[in-house]
Amino acid sequence: MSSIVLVLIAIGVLAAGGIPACLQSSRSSAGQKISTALTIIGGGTGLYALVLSFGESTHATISEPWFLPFGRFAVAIDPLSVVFLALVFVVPVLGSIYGLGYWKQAEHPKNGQKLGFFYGLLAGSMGLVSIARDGVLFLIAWEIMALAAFFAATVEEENPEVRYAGWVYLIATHIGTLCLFAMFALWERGTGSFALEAAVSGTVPAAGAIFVLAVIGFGFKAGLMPLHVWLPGAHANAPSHVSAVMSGVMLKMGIYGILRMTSLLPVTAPWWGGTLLAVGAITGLAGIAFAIGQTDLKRLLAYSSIENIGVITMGIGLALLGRGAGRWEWILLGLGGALFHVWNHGLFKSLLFLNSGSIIHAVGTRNIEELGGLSKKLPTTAALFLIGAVAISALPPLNGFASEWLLYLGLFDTLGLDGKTALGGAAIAVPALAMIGALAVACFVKLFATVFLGASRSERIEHAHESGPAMLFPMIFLAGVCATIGFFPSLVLLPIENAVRVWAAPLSQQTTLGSLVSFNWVSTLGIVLVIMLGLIFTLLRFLAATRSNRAHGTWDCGYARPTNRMQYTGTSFVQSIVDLFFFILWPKRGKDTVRGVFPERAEFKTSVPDAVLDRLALPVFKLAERYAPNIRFFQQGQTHFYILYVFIITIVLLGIGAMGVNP
Amino acid sequence: MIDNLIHAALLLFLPPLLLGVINKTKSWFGGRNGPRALQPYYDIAKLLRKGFVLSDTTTWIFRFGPAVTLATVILAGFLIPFGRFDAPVAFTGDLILFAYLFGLARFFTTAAALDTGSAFEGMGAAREATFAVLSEPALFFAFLTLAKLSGSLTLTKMLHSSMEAFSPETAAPLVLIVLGLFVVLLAETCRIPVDDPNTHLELTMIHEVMVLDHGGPLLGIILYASSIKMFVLGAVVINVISPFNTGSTAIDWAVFVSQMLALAVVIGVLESIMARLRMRRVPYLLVSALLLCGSGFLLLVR
Amino acid sequence: MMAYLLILLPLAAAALALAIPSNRLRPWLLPPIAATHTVLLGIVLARPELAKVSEELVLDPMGKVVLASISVLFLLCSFYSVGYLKYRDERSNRVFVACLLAFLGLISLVAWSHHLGLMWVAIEGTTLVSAPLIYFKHSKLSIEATWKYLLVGSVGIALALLGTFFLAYSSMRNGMEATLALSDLLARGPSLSKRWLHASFILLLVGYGTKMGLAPMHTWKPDAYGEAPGVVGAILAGGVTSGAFLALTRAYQICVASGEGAFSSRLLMFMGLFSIAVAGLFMIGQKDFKRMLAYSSVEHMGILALGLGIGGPALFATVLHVVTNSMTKGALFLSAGNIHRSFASKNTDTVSGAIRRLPLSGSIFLAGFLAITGSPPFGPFISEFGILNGAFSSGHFLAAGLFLFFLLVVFIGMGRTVLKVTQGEVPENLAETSYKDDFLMAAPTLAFLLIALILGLYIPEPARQLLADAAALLENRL
Amino acid sequence: MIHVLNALLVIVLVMNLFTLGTSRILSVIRIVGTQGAVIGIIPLLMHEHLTIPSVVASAAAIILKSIVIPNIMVKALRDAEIKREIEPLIGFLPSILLGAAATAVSLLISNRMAMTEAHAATLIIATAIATVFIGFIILTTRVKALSQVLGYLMLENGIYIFSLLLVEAIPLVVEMGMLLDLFVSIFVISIITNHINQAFASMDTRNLSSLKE
Repeated sequence: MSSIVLVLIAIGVLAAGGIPACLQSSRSSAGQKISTALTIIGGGTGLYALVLSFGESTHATISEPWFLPFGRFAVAIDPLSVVFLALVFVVPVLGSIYGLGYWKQAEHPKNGQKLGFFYGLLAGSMGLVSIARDGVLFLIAWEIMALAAFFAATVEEENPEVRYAGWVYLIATHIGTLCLFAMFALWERGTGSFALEAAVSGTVPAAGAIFVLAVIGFGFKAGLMPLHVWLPGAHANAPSHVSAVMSGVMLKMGIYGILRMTSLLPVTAPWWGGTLLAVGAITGLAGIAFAIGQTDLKRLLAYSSIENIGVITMGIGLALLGRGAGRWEWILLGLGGALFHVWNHGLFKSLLFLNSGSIIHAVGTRNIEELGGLSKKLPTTAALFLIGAVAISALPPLNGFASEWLLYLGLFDTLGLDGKTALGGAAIAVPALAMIGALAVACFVKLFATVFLGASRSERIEHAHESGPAMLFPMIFLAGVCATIGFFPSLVLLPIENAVRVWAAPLSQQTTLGSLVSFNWVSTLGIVLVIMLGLIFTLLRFLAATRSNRAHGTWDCGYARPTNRMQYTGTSFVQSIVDLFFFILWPKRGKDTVRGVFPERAEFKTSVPDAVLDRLALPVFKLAERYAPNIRFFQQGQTHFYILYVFIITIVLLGIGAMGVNP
Repeated sequence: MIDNLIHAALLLFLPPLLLGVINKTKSWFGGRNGPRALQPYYDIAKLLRKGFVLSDTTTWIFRFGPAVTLATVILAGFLIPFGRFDAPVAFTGDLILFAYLFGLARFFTTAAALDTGSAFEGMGAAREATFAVLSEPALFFAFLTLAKLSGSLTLTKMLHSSMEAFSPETAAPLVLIVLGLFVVLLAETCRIPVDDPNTHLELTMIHEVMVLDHGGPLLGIILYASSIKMFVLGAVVINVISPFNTGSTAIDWAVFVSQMLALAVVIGVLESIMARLRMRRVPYLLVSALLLCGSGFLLLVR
Repeated sequence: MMAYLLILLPLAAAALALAIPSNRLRPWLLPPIAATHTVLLGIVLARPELAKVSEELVLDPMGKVVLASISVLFLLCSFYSVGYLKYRDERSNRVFVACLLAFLGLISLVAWSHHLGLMWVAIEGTTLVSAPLIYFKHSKLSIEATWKYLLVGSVGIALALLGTFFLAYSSMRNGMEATLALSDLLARGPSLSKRWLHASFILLLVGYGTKMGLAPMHTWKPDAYGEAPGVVGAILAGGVTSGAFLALTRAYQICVASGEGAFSSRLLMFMGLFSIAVAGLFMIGQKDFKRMLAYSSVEHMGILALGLGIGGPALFATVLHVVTNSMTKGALFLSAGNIHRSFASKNTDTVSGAIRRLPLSGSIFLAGFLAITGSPPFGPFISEFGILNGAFSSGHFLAAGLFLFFLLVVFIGMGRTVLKVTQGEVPENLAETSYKDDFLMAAPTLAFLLIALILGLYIPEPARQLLADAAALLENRL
Repeated sequence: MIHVLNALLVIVLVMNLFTLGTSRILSVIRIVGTQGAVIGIIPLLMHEHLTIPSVVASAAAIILKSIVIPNIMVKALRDAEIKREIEPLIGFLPSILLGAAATAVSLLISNRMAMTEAHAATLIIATAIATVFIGFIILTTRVKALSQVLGYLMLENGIYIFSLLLVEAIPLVVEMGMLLDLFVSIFVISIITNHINQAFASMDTRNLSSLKE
């Protein structure tokens, strides 16, 4: 059986995954188990099919006329799809397993089945998106994905906050979809069909417009600034394994869309790449800056997703520049880095979201300022979270570093080293990336330390408990993969490189990623680092064993009665950084009301709302809502006026008509 | 091979001496006799002989921090060429690894500091994290400039060829990034005017306040690690400006060591004649370092 | 023969309904008649030779499409009405049933007639028989709604009559007799007097536009749809409007035939975009979800007009939109009716959590919203996207852009209301009502949604052929 | 012949203005009825050789418009126990002027639009358009339900006048259908007005404005 058929089967199984649970009683956990089993089967089949597709010389394709007036049923797997399908077949499966412990059907009789159904639909539709080769089919799959995500994320719609988040998401995704309508319409106009195949004639009319519409339309889903407005709320309010899938995979569908369209559009104007590079850098910086300001565990993670999308977009921008300038290295390093980061982010961000699920499950709040010292209660979760945090901060020796490293090399290469043509401006992205890196470190130190380290800031964590195996296994798995890829990046280079070659088909050259970057050194040094750590730790252990040791309270610098509440909070930890970036963040600050020698009880509030949503979009909507109803005056209930309208419009139309005719 | 061994030996054993030299210089400036130059070695040895005193708030992260710091700085040390001699480990893109190793160290030192749950250590960690946000880009601007000059992406080549590529039009960029790098060095190693290593309870400290709760062997490791860090970053600065290449191995090593000591003296002098900046001002200093490196780069590629 | 059956059978049944004494049995007259009508129509569709009785009575592809969708709509609504009338047993449904049946007969006549005068008579007839339907509740408000419906509707339709006469007059060139037979008019196309043709097209646009509910002649619509029972709303929004649109297409055909396509396109696109815009603005912050549906109907009439105006590549989708719209509207109005009954209110201040109280109707209402706003995989997506695509491929970029923007406004305005109705908890202080989703009222609603869904995934070849013929017919390429 | 025709049409025009001028609804009913009768006679004058259908058609029109409908209206008027249109939205004199202006405009238009000399000579097009205009004026300025119905009737009259130009185009069936529609609509409307009168205890349609945004 050819890989494409298998993939279709796998997608079908994933999509139908939730149905068995719906047929069971609303409290039976059996249905949920069956659904998970189905999901596992689907994922397994899919992965097997992907492996199969490597063997196939030509890209497996199905293209049949179907029962709709437009388009065809055209699907195909090429290496580019494979990269994204891999995520689709892994993350949702793990999430579903996680759900067994996190969202027990028995505990959620009201919405468990609904969640299961739309979760499966979401997974399946994402699979279809990444193999669709026809505009109409793509749109259908795309919108099913968007709506399934909406319903899966708003299962707890009895909560107004969730409803609001869902509403914002719905508007955002709809704007995106409308842009895609326009884009595919233009594409059809330019190429004469909806088929997503490279334009036969060398040029596509209005390619620029198509590109812009694609960036906006897909950007809404991917979460490019300032189109990210829906992202934090939706991710924060969705069940955590849904957040994991949305952030880990669904955002990447936006990236996929941009890549697919750019690969199809023949000639790329030089400004395309520049735009994406700039947008990516801005998205990355702003995203991580906003993340630092958050106190809501999942909102923070959501913003950091925006940052990573920014990094990925920078890679795409570099690759486009490479296509413009005909520089294979830039394409290879830029897009290679981007795709590699797509995978890595999919892995460690899912890990972190699942992790946050365990935390919420244990303490029942998303507000990190109420937490602290959790690692004593949840040691395993803490260790896994640490791995995720180090990985997402792009620190060696984990996978985040490997992908950003490629991107760095590509950007450095735009300097025009050893005599090749240079592209000075692009290199400015390097320090930007460095700053993103430093901010990420600060951000995740804040998160990790505030949640897991120090002493508890509220009694919430008294009854906190470690998660069960169903929830731990997926996290351990993800952490393991992160580490493996981090230490041995060369393992995964091949599929990525194939994808790059497909994307930039005409420019593809012999040079391979392996020849451009020496990942062996990274592996070696990573191992050396671990060994050194081992040595130092054994040394410490030896010292500890041979000395007389004492335990003691944290030194209070002589202050008599320190309390846990006196710890440095996450907010105060990042206050100086937030002040540094006030021009992007516009933080809300209350006045500090400490007055006089013996001050009264004083309080001070500060928070970082979303600049675009809360300070730009919302006011605009408010205005529209206030002034749009004024038009209602015309529907004032007097029949006389209604008849007058009929009369007037007749006259007006006669006028318009007369304009056309020449007597 | 032999050079690599010397490299390792210097990396592992020389750094504390720099601290000693700095202190010696400062006390000499202060008209005091001061501790002997080898004092830091004794301090570290003494600390390693003590027992552990651990806060019961802390977890394994608290002990992990110093270990990671030490491991990373040593690893970083092997990526940097000393004098005209190539680094033991050199490969395309090692500069990024070099920078990110320090990032890794920062991650765990700050985490360890926050692990104590003490407000003071929190402050220190916060400042460390904040200043890095400015010093990292500065460092990368410098790297960009050097890469452009040398046309290579390995630290060894980049740092060596800076002088070979010296010419009237590269002079200005070089001067700018050297200044920038020097500020970064001071900030990263917590010297005046950014930080004052002598005091421990001043709430305006960065590094020293982060390690407030580390004692005994852990403190020893931290002391050792930070001296190595200074040595490594110092080596970077020295390499950028050092034109010497006599050809004879022995002389060149001697030259390198003397240059490092000279750098220590310079730092000592600076610390004696300058006052520490107000904490609010430090960002300005770092921003200016960023601008120095940035403009250096722009001058070059314009 | 078939023609007369399709037209007269329902009319006869209407007379019978007036005769039947029992208020409880009478509604059961509806389903069999409707079913027969559908079956007969099926036969006509299957056997083309039946589709032409005389020059005046022809069921051309366009008529087939419209009548087919109306027949299905009516069939499902007839089941629903049985349930509804059982629920509202206290009122006499004599007139109601009779008018429903009469409506079916008259609308069939509209579809068949190729004589513009005859067609006008039939359409005016549908106006008159639907008035009592709106008036069914006999409340003060329903009186007011009916009055506005009648007055505005009659004035509009009168203008349509004037337009029809103008058309006839325009054909009185070089000694030829005036005519209103469609075939003659099409044949004489080029020789028609431009001036009178323009005037008549405008009057027809305004007149039949009033029946369709194009802004600004839509003013009766929210009142009528708001006060009428949900099933009547479905029939008006899905049936009457389609009939009026059919009439408009005749005028369009004639314009095209006389080489004045550009003229009619300009006006149609203007009216279409204007209607979509007005509908969108009125939907923002609309608290009454039945009035909101009325505005949605205005919007979709606008879309039809726009599609017709764009012409060429958009025509197929426009014809398809007639069908998809009426099916989706059926689902929306019927589910809205159920929610209205169950909450005894149609105001979002008091209605929320419909999905919790009426799982089926609530979900259908939500899904119907997604469908009508053009989300795949529902039918309206295909048609709306097709129209948009046509706008782009025929180079009407400005129109396309505005269309997209207004669609967004509509989505936001409508979504706010629909989500308020469907999501959330049911207010505690809300009185329990006797209504629960029962088979007769829930099943047809679901059926509508399923049809809308199927149309988005699978359009069988004969249907596609029929639509294509209709599209070709509109440009007289058949 | 044509002079008689024009004379009749002039009478129609005068009647239009008169309806605008009077406030007594009863007299308006009468005028509109008479107008219907006059218009009904015209086809008999226009055609030298009378065909059965045309005779039947005009007979039906005359009966309906000058007898049946006026009676329905008068009955409704009695039930409503109102005599006058008290405060129209636009005063009587202004509306007369408006009507006159409308008539003038329609005369101008018709001369430009007429297609054959014969038609240009007659006042048919002018009268038709003018009557339609004035129907609109009444519909939009009078507040009593009944007055609005009368406005609608005048509208119909105007259209009917225009149809005199193209008898051939309209088969008897259609003509009858149109008259039937007219009858039914007036019938239904009068029922509604009756209900309005009962429900609101007045014919003032300004009370019917509770349905609005």
